[in-house]
Amino acid sequence: MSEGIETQEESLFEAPPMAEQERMCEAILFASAEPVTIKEMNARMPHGCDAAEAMVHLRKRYEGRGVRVVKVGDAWAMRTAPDLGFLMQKEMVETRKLSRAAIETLAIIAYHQPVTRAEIEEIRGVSVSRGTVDQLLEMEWIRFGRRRMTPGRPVTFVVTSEFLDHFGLESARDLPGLKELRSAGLLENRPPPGAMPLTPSDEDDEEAAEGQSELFED
Amino acid sequence: MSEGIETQEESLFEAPPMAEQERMCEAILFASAEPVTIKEMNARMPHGCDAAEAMVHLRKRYEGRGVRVVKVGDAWAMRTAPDLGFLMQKEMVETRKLSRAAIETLAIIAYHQPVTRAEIEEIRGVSVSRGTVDQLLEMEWIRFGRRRMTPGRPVTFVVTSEFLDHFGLESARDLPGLKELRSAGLLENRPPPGAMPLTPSDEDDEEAAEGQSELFED
Amino acid sequence: MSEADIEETQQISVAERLAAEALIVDVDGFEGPLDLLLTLSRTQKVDLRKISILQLARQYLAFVEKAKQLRLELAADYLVMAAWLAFLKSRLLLPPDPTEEGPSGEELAAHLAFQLERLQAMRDVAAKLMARDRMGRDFFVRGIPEDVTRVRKVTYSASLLDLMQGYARIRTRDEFRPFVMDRDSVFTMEEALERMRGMIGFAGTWTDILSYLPVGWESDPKKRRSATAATFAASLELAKEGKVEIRQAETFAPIQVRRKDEGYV
Repeated sequence: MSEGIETQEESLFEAPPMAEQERMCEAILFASAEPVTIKEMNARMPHGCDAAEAMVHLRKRYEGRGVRVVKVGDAWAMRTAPDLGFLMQKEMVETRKLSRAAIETLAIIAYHQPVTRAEIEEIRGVSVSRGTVDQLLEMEWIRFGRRRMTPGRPVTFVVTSEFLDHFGLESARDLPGLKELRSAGLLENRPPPGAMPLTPSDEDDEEAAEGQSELFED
Repeated sequence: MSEGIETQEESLFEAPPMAEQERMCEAILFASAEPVTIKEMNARMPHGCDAAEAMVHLRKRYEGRGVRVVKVGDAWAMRTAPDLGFLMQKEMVETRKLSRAAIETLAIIAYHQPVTRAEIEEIRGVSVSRGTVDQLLEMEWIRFGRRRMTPGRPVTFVVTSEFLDHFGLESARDLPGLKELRSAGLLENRPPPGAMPLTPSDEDDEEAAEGQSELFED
Repeated sequence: MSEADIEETQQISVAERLAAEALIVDVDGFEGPLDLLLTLSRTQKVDLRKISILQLARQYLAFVEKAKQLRLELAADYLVMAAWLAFLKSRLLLPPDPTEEGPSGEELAAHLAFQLERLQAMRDVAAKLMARDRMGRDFFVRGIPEDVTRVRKVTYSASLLDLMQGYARIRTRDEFRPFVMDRDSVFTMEEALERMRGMIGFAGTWTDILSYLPVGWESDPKKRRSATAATFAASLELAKEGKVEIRQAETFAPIQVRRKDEGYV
């Protein structure tokens, strides 16, 4: 029944012309500091509009301009062209200096996601301090992913769309050097043969215990 | 690096092409938190640039777009086109549960209609706030019925056809009686054992019981 | 020390020794044994895939040995790694023992090489990532984000079930009404106490408490029971307060009260 009404509405009110829809997307993206999804745009635009198509036109229009239309995950945003950064000294924000541990941890999460704490530790060869993970979580560059369906059900970490936005990435697939790492087999999870000193077995046990107590609570 | 800037200042190099200057103005205006004067733009742009001329081009470029270049005092800013202001509204439809007082009042009206406010209060045992009745009137679930031909000629309330529509009822008579409510498990709240049984004489002073006596047959 | 080790030590050039000493001084700067191994591996100046793990193990052990000479406290995991590398070294040097279980020396060495290569790769991409154009440094967001007015439209909803439950709630409340109605035939202790306080001053002699029952409560058994209980409880309360004396000749005999005079003990 509701479908019938919708069809009626579509035929009664024609969607605005594409040029007009493009203007609308432009205004919405321009006004928002946060990336906006196609779904949100469609919800705000008049009935029958196709924000996805309008965005194709808009993106083309802004090619080579001082402001660019960029894709961030499944959302869109307007950002100044990176080659003009030198003009923006006034707007520059001093980003908190990340420690070497935090930078490495971030990179490992980005390239290996979803990844458990134990896996990060195996790759770095040292235990990951709570503060490092907390800092990245606080910056909203990483978040918790799904629990790994292995004994102990450890939590995993993944990068966020804020991370993509900050580093100007359309998706995690566009991470620099990702393909090369993959073809070199460096993103595989190779179990160490026998007892290696750098396997965080203690951590594993701890996590397993945590996970189990959770299971019992259920 | 500082040498490079000095050389530029000495204008040994030509100013960037006008198209490039336009891009710069565009990026500056976009990223600035406040309107920017021509003087400020010139100060930020490479030596030899003419922000005033670049702004003429930029303004023309944005004519008719979803974003406009506007003059604010003696400074410039970018704003969304005024005709698209409606897109800057995000409608959030929030569905809330009707309050307990409103549901009870509505139920009494439905079961006892036409009913006066005094009668509703007597049945609920508490006074009925004006807001509750107004809310139900506004939702068009109740309306005024005929005045009661008793001293003071109080107004009565009845339920509307919108009410019946919403609850999928053909008439108020279709509302289930107490017996059905009980068999449906909706009257689980039995008086605690040991409570004195209701004697007919005790109920005499309860006016409202009369009209609904058929609901009490067990 | 074996002959091979001595030979090895002698082979280390002056520059390498200086570098190794710098490493020791800076031992706190390392992020664990793997990080140290990676740094040591740079002295081999080869592709990490072609690295000599045997040589690396010797370098590491030499490093730990030197740290001991300098009486530097090494964290436990550095020592665990040293012990493991010594074991690995012996496995790599000795011909494989067919009775030995577990992975071969080559397998262990290959995995360590993989770990080093992977850590190096992660460091490289981390550097690439941080060198990217970054928001707030190279590109910028809209300086004046426009306020999106959130128009809140509230719709209220209720289901038939809500309605019926609401009604049931009210009707159920009615069924509790006996509690209130019932007070007609209940004489409370407070009422009895008030009544007796007013009358006890005149009770100079022993009087049956039943004579204190209020008018109209003597005939109806339900009312009489309630009034009797309340009056008895009130008498006990007055006795406790020292206002009256109370007595009963024998079980089920009438209970009598008498005013207690001030100063009379």
